[in-house]
Amino acid sequence: MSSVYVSSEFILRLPRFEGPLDLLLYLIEKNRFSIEELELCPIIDQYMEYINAVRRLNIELAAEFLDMASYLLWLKSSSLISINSREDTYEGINPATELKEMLATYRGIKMAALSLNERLLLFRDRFPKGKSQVVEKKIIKTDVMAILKAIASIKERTKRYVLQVRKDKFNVREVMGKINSMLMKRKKLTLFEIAETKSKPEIIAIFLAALELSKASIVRLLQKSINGNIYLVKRLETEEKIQV
Amino acid sequence: MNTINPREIIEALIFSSDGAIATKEILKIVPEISEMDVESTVNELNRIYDESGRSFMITKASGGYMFVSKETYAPYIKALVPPLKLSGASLEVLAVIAYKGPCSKQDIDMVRGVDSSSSLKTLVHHELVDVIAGRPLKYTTSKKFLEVFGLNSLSELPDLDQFEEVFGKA
Amino acid sequence: MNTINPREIIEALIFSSDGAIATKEILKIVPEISEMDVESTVNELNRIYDESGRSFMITKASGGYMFVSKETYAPYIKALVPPLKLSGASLEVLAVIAYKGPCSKQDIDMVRGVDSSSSLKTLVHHELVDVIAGRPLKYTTSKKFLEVFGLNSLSELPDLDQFEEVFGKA
Repeated sequence: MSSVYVSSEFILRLPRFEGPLDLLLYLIEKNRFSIEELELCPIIDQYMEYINAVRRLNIELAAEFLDMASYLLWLKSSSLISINSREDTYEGINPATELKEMLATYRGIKMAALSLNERLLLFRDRFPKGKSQVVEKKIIKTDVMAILKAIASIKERTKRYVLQVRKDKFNVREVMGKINSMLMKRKKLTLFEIAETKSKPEIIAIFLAALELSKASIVRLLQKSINGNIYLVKRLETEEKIQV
Repeated sequence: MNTINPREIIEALIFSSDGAIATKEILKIVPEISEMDVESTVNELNRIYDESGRSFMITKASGGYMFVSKETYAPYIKALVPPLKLSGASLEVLAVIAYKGPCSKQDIDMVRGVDSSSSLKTLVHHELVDVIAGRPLKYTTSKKFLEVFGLNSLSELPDLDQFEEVFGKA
Repeated sequence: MNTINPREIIEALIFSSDGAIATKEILKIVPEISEMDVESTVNELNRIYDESGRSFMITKASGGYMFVSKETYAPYIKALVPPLKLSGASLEVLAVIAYKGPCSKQDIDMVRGVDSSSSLKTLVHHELVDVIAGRPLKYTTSKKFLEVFGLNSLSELPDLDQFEEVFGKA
């Protein structure tokens, strides 16, 4: 049994092979060889015949089958050389050792897969009880601390001051004081320069403070165009008045 | 048990169906019986369960039949379902909505620096967050949120300045 | 039925659990009984079901118990619930994961000598396999895997060596 004729009909009657290892195992067992005899020509030749026949039939073949084919060809040529020269290639290491190990492992897995399939299978022999009662999960009661910790974790991650302090922080009197101390250093400020957070409540507080300061004749409010910056300009003659 | 009784086939079908099984679904699989038969079979099964003291029964629900456990056992079954603990991400989204809300998903994502889609869905599903219609949708904390967090109103949330004392960098 | 029997509480718990309920979960809710009691109670319940000709029974799986239909009724239920059919390739991938897992796709491909993408996808879709986040992703069998194959734990699977011995000398 040095070779078998592989006809199209034969191919179609063959079991579907999961991969090149599967096909090799099939050929080894069909020829009543053992994995140890992998290098024997009948196995390699039959593998090639199979591949060629499948390709002639234009059946799609995974690339792994072709990779294995070239490996087997190399194996065949190197074992022929080693037989002829009576010398083991690679200093005594059998080049097929790795493949033999892979075949042995694969055979174990293939048998394990078959034995899994033989077990009583749910959704085949038995069916589980369907889902009928939907018990809505209740949410664990918690407290504000959980919210605060969540904010801390956002800050920790984003390294930003993520949530602005709340509106009541902006006291118009305090903002007036702040503007005043800024005007000690500079004569002219825009409203926006004063704002630290640029939040709406702060802008409103600054605007109100500016109006108050203007009313008290401490600053003059100037705007060059309708949508332009609003400037606060210190009135020099009233400087002492504020400091009191 | 050698012969297969239509009664037990019906039982098996109700048993393995996800949710209620419609009568016509049963009739399709067991064509030799009538609609009336299904109803009387279910009654018969329920009588068998009652007599042998079973903890479950078949009930008619939304045009079909389904198994439910008897009410007596509800407290035990409820103990089986672990209460839901809000995830860190969900708590973060809640925190943002509580302090900044009503706000859009984009606002929330911006503050958190990550996408909040799935947390938002969870929170809406559990009714901790209400959705305000519009473009874009806006989110606000719900009454249930107050209950879960033991608050009377949002104004009871601590001022974030105070909170700096506890969590700010030393 | 005025008094509540632990036997029926156990029945109700197994009945309303989605998938197998772990024995220790039962013991948490019914603390007055022992693990041995749970087993004998389940046997007793199964005897009651048998005697009254019920179409279902309780089976051991995944370190606990679950209700399943009896095999006789499978042909009828199949008309209702899509049966699970695993291809040879999917079974092989499952075997690799069960015996060698947690393992990466590359590990699986290596053992099988061929790409396993589509089988892996099927298995994840059927929830027979869980994905462990990381680089590379790793795969491990799920609780549902144990339920489907009627195993309490992976250690109940036969040794791989056993297959080598039986089939190695073909």
